[in-house]
Amino acid sequence: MTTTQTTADPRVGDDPDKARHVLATMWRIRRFEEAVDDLFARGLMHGTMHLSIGQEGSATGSCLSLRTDDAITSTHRGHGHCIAKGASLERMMAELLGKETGYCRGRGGSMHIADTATGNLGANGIVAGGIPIATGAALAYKMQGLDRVVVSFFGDGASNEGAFHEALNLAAIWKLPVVFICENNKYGMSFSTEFSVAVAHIADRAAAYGMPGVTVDGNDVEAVNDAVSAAVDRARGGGGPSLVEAETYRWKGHSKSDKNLYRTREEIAEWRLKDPIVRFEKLVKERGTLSESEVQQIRDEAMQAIKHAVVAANQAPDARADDILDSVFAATTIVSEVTA
Amino acid sequence: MTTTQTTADPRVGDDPDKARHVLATMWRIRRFEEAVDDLFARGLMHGTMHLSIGQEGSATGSCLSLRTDDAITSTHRGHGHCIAKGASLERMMAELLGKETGYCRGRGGSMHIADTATGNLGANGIVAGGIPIATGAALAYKMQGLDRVVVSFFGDGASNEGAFHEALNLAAIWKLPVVFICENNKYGMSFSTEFSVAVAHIADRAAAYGMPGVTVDGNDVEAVNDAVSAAVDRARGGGGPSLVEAETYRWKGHSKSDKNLYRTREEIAEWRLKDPIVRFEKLVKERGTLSESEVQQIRDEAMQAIKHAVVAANQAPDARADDILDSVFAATTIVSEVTA
Amino acid sequence: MTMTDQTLEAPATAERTMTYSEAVREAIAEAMTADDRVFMLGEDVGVYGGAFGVSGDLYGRFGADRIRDTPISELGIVGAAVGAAVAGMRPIVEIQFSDFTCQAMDQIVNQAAKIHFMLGGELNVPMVLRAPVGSGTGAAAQHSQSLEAWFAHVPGLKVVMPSSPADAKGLLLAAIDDPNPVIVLEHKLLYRTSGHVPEGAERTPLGVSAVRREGKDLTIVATGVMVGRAMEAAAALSEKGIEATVIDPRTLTPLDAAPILDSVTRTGRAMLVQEAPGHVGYMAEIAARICESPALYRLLAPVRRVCGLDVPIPYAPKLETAVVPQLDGIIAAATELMEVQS
Amino acid sequence: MTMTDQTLEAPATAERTMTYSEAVREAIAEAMTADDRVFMLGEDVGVYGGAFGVSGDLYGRFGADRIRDTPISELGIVGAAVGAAVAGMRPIVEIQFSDFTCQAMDQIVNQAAKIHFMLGGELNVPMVLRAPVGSGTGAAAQHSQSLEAWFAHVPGLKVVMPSSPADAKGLLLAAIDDPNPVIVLEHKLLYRTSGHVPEGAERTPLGVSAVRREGKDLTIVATGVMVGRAMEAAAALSEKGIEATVIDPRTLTPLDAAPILDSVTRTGRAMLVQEAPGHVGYMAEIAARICESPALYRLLAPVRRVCGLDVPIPYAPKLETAVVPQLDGIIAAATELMEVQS
Ligand SMILES: Cc1ncc(C[n+]2csc(CCOP(=O)(O)OP(=O)(O)O)c2C)c(N)n1
Ligand SMILES: Cc1ncc(C[n+]2csc(CCOP(=O)(O)OP(=O)(O)O)c2C)c(N)n1
Ligand SMILES: [Mg+2]
Ligand SMILES: [Mg+2]
Repeated sequence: MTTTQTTADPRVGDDPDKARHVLATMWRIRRFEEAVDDLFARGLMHGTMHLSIGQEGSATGSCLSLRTDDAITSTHRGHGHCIAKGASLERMMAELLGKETGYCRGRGGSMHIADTATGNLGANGIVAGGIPIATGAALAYKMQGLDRVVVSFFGDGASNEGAFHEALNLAAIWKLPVVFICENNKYGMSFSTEFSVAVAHIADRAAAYGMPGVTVDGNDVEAVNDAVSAAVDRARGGGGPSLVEAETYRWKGHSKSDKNLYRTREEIAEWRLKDPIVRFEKLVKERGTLSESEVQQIRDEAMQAIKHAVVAANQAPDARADDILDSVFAATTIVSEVTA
Repeated sequence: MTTTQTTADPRVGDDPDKARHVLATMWRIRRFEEAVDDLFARGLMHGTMHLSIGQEGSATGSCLSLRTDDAITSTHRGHGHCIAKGASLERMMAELLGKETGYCRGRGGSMHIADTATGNLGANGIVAGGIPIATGAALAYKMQGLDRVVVSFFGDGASNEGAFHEALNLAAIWKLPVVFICENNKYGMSFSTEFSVAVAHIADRAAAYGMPGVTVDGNDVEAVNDAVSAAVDRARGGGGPSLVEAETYRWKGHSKSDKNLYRTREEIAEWRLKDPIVRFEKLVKERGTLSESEVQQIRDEAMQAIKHAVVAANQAPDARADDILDSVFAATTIVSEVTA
Repeated sequence: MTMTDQTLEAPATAERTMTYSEAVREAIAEAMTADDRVFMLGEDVGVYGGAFGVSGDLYGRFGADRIRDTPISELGIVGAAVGAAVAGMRPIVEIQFSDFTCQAMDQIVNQAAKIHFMLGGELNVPMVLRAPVGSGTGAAAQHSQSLEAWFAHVPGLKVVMPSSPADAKGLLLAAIDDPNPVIVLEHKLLYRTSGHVPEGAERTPLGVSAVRREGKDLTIVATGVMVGRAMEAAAALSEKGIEATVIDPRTLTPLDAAPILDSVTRTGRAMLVQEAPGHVGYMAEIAARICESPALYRLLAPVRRVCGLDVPIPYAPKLETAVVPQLDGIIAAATELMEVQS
Repeated sequence: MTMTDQTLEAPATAERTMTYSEAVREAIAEAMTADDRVFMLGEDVGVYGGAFGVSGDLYGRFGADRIRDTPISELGIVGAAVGAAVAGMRPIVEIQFSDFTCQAMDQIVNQAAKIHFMLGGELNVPMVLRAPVGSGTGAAAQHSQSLEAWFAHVPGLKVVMPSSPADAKGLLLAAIDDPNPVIVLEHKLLYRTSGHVPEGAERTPLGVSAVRREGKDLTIVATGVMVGRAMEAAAALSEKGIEATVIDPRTLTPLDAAPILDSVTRTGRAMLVQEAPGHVGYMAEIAARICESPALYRLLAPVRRVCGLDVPIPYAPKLETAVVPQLDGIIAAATELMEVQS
């Protein structure tokens, strides 16, 4: 389930239910990725993975602004978006372990999880690949007369792809109900935004499409939620697309092969102090929205949920190879009619 | 030859030599394209063609800011750029007539004329295709320590291609000596800029790359030349790229198949009154820079030059088919060594 | 599927004839009338009526919402179609020239083709991408390519090349019905050709080759615009006493190879005709299927490919026709092939 | 060209060995040292050392100007390389995964490949595009493709697939020398393999196939990572008394087919091995060349293709290995092929 937060409601840090949901979500993301990191380190998981540890605030704050029937497109760094939109930890873990019970039946892995039930149209292994797709989904909802909104997550590096440019322009001229959320974690792999763009903020690029662009502290869940809720309300109301930039930071390397040669230990340490989870816990406790024991319980539950997911996923059957040739195409009625 | 105009010099309308050159260039473009239009109408030329009649001001004013060893990349609507940069009318006409003496030996036609001698790196049949190429040429000149500048011409429609976005960003972060000139003639084929973009000016898009963006009256040769000269000086001086938008209008249909269903007769008539040639003639005569008889002589010479080009091109031999298989690859020393 | 459908061979005398582009338009109109989810998007498909006039009056009939003009953004357009398809629509994208699919390859190949499989069946991408292919219009190298071999090689894409008005309509209707991404490659030179098109929503099933003509001496396999040239060649050969079978695969992926292999087994001679450059082209696959099968043992002569030269398409008319198979060349090659004694 | 170069078969005992990626790096370093016009650009090729560590320490040795990090803009990067090449430089572009050439197809196919011909020889495009291909790393469908057939089909592109460290260096040096655009497809699983690499700037000429092994019973043609598997299979087959010739075309375009046809003429049996999906893949061209030639008459069995399945590459390890040819499958197919009695 996702609890939806609109601009009308009190801020999430003041509402116990919302605060509980937000904190639980961030802890589930954090613990899920720590578990994944550990499984990789121990050689129990293969392939590659991209962790969003340190960025939980933007995924959580953004998805809180959405209804379950609103959609998202995600990225190679998509575990957080997926969990925040309400996916099952067990099916996610099963996918990463190449199990038949995984979201993609073990065929996609970390970079391709989709979950129509919770409105996740899919992570994407292609940088910026999901941006035009989100735009098209928004077009579909608009043509279908539905009041659904689509959020497209992508990184700072993705904003240098042609797909970003073409999609934002289409969304703008067609006034589509889509919100483009750039999670600016300062690097596209090793390339710093200091060198990869010549603007102060990725949000400045909204000017090229005549849409609002706003930059927020991505590690401040409330700030993210406020900005995204405003953009979502605007989109749902027919006001068209917006670009929201959430400034955050990736604690871990880009992927397994990363030696962190392009940044300093100091920089990483500095950002670790800006942990969105610690910050939100402090906030809700100071405001008296949640007590330390409630917070501790949320932490424990998240840990338990992940442990359970790993155990259950490990017990699941491996991905089936027998029907692989029959899985390339969706079954087509028309052809079977003919062969009949 | 191209006479170069820098920001230091008096404005072109005040300098008799420059004025003569500018007027002669615009008339050569106009007459060349009228001749092409006529040859097509009479079935003496095949394929397709895109005429820039009405847009002579921006090609002429822009190229006047360049040295012969500066380079340009052009478009499907490139006759004007090609002539303004100094190409031979006869070789151009020969190319359009599929002759061996044409710039591309009859293999490229109207959309692919290049002339290294005058710094034309090529027209392009792909919308926005030349923009990254211009950027790369500018990178080459910078790495070679040369003070050459590259101008990339393209249309309003091209600014919606991913290639535009990626190339402008590269030029910006590398501070390359390139000037991006968007000839905004209000339409990409049939699609009006009213609908194709959500910004007031294509130049507004410069903001996404942290480069200067300026919009000028593309039918005012002096205004175009002033803006482009400033951008070229900046680029040559190491100041990096700029985006210059020249607002103009295409009198003729997009190509042969155009029925002009997307615009009104009135709109076309209105713009015909803004003829950049008539306007410049009026200006130089009012300022006393050129007399009516001098102007008339320039017109006559242009007409003669085109007539001569058509006659000479028609007499030239047809494109050779015999060496076509040997023309795909440039001869490679390394391989011949081996086969020897 | 290995069945062959010959019922689609309409008598030349049939009552209802229309042009290839009219047939495409009729298919789109019927599909849009029957199903609200179907819509069309592309550059200048609206009031302009399409670069080749295919959408024509559809804009007037269905409006700007469902006949949707787009900016010049092929990657964005195809991506939007992919997104609309996964969200429940049935988009038909028109790319003005198939050469410009180069701009959109990521969305076609990395997204549309793979989503269903890669996501474990969680999503379908029921979209159609139409694009004109081929040379013959003097548009030169960037506007004249035949890239069918690329798409046919991509698992997850279905690829069709209609060679007649009837198939232009029938294959397009089947493509729109299909829950998978289908690439429909229409040849520019065919748009103005006309022929019989059956009334109503008759589909040409995907994955069924058409035997256009039966003959005992020689099997000619041809695609797209070359089907007509192969038929003309066969008629001329017939006057010389050479009877050729002409097979039009129609769907390049999935390929219905059985009729081809059966025919080659009977004739012992195979000639494969395409406009695209021969090297690593689609006809290489047909040649491979033949020499992988028992038909190999029946070959009385080496397989003969008649393809475009391995060069970009030149501009000058004489050069342009010189680099792709023309009627005389096809007849000459067939005659040579008949003279080979094994 | 029809000569075959066997001198590249280095003794395993040779003094100087290095990994495939070290060999690529050495070629780049030597070319950059010898020629100021040569430079490298790509995503994370700088301080990161490249996604697969190929550029490694080149950034430290040649600096940020000539080992140029780029934003994530494949179309722009390749276009910039095309522009730099026509303006007198010799760029080497690295695309992180060959799958992302989809983003750059316009600049590769419509620009780089055609400029020399289309402009009547007015300009050359001396650029090299390097990209890792293939599966085996658990990166799934968008990071594991083998798209060599596409590039090989485009007139104006030369395409090479080095299968050994020696060729990784030699072919790359030849590609850098070449005044035309050359696509160099390196297999990820080969980067860590090592072998002998001759001292100095020895080129592996483009357009020359290598006969890796001679045997009288069977001709195996393999590309890229499959060359090693074919050699292993040949060794195993030899123990069963089956002697196979193994041929590595190395350059897919222009293809040096003569050694393949000569060998098949002698052995009468041809097995074609590639990782890419079989349908309309590169090996279809090899099959076509065989059945178009007199070698056809010497075939004792149908040609056998051993290729990847026509599916996107799946993630789960067992599935990933199941969809591309592995050693056992190659041996089994060869054994079957030997049992066929014509
Ligand atoms: C089209 C494309 N180019 C390159 C890559 C390789 N790659 C994967 S993630 C990545 C960095 C993306 O940076 P950003 O968009 O900022 O997202 P982040 O990884 O920082 O979350 C790169 C270069 C890719 N997957 N797709
Ligand atoms: C990539 C690509 N898409 C589409 C086309 C077809 N086409 C040729 S010119 C043109 C319009 C270009 O508009 P604009 O950039 O404004 O230039 P203009 O024709 O107005 O000078 C189109 C759509 C093309 N040649 N290349
Ligand atoms: Mg980033
Ligand atoms: Mg325009």
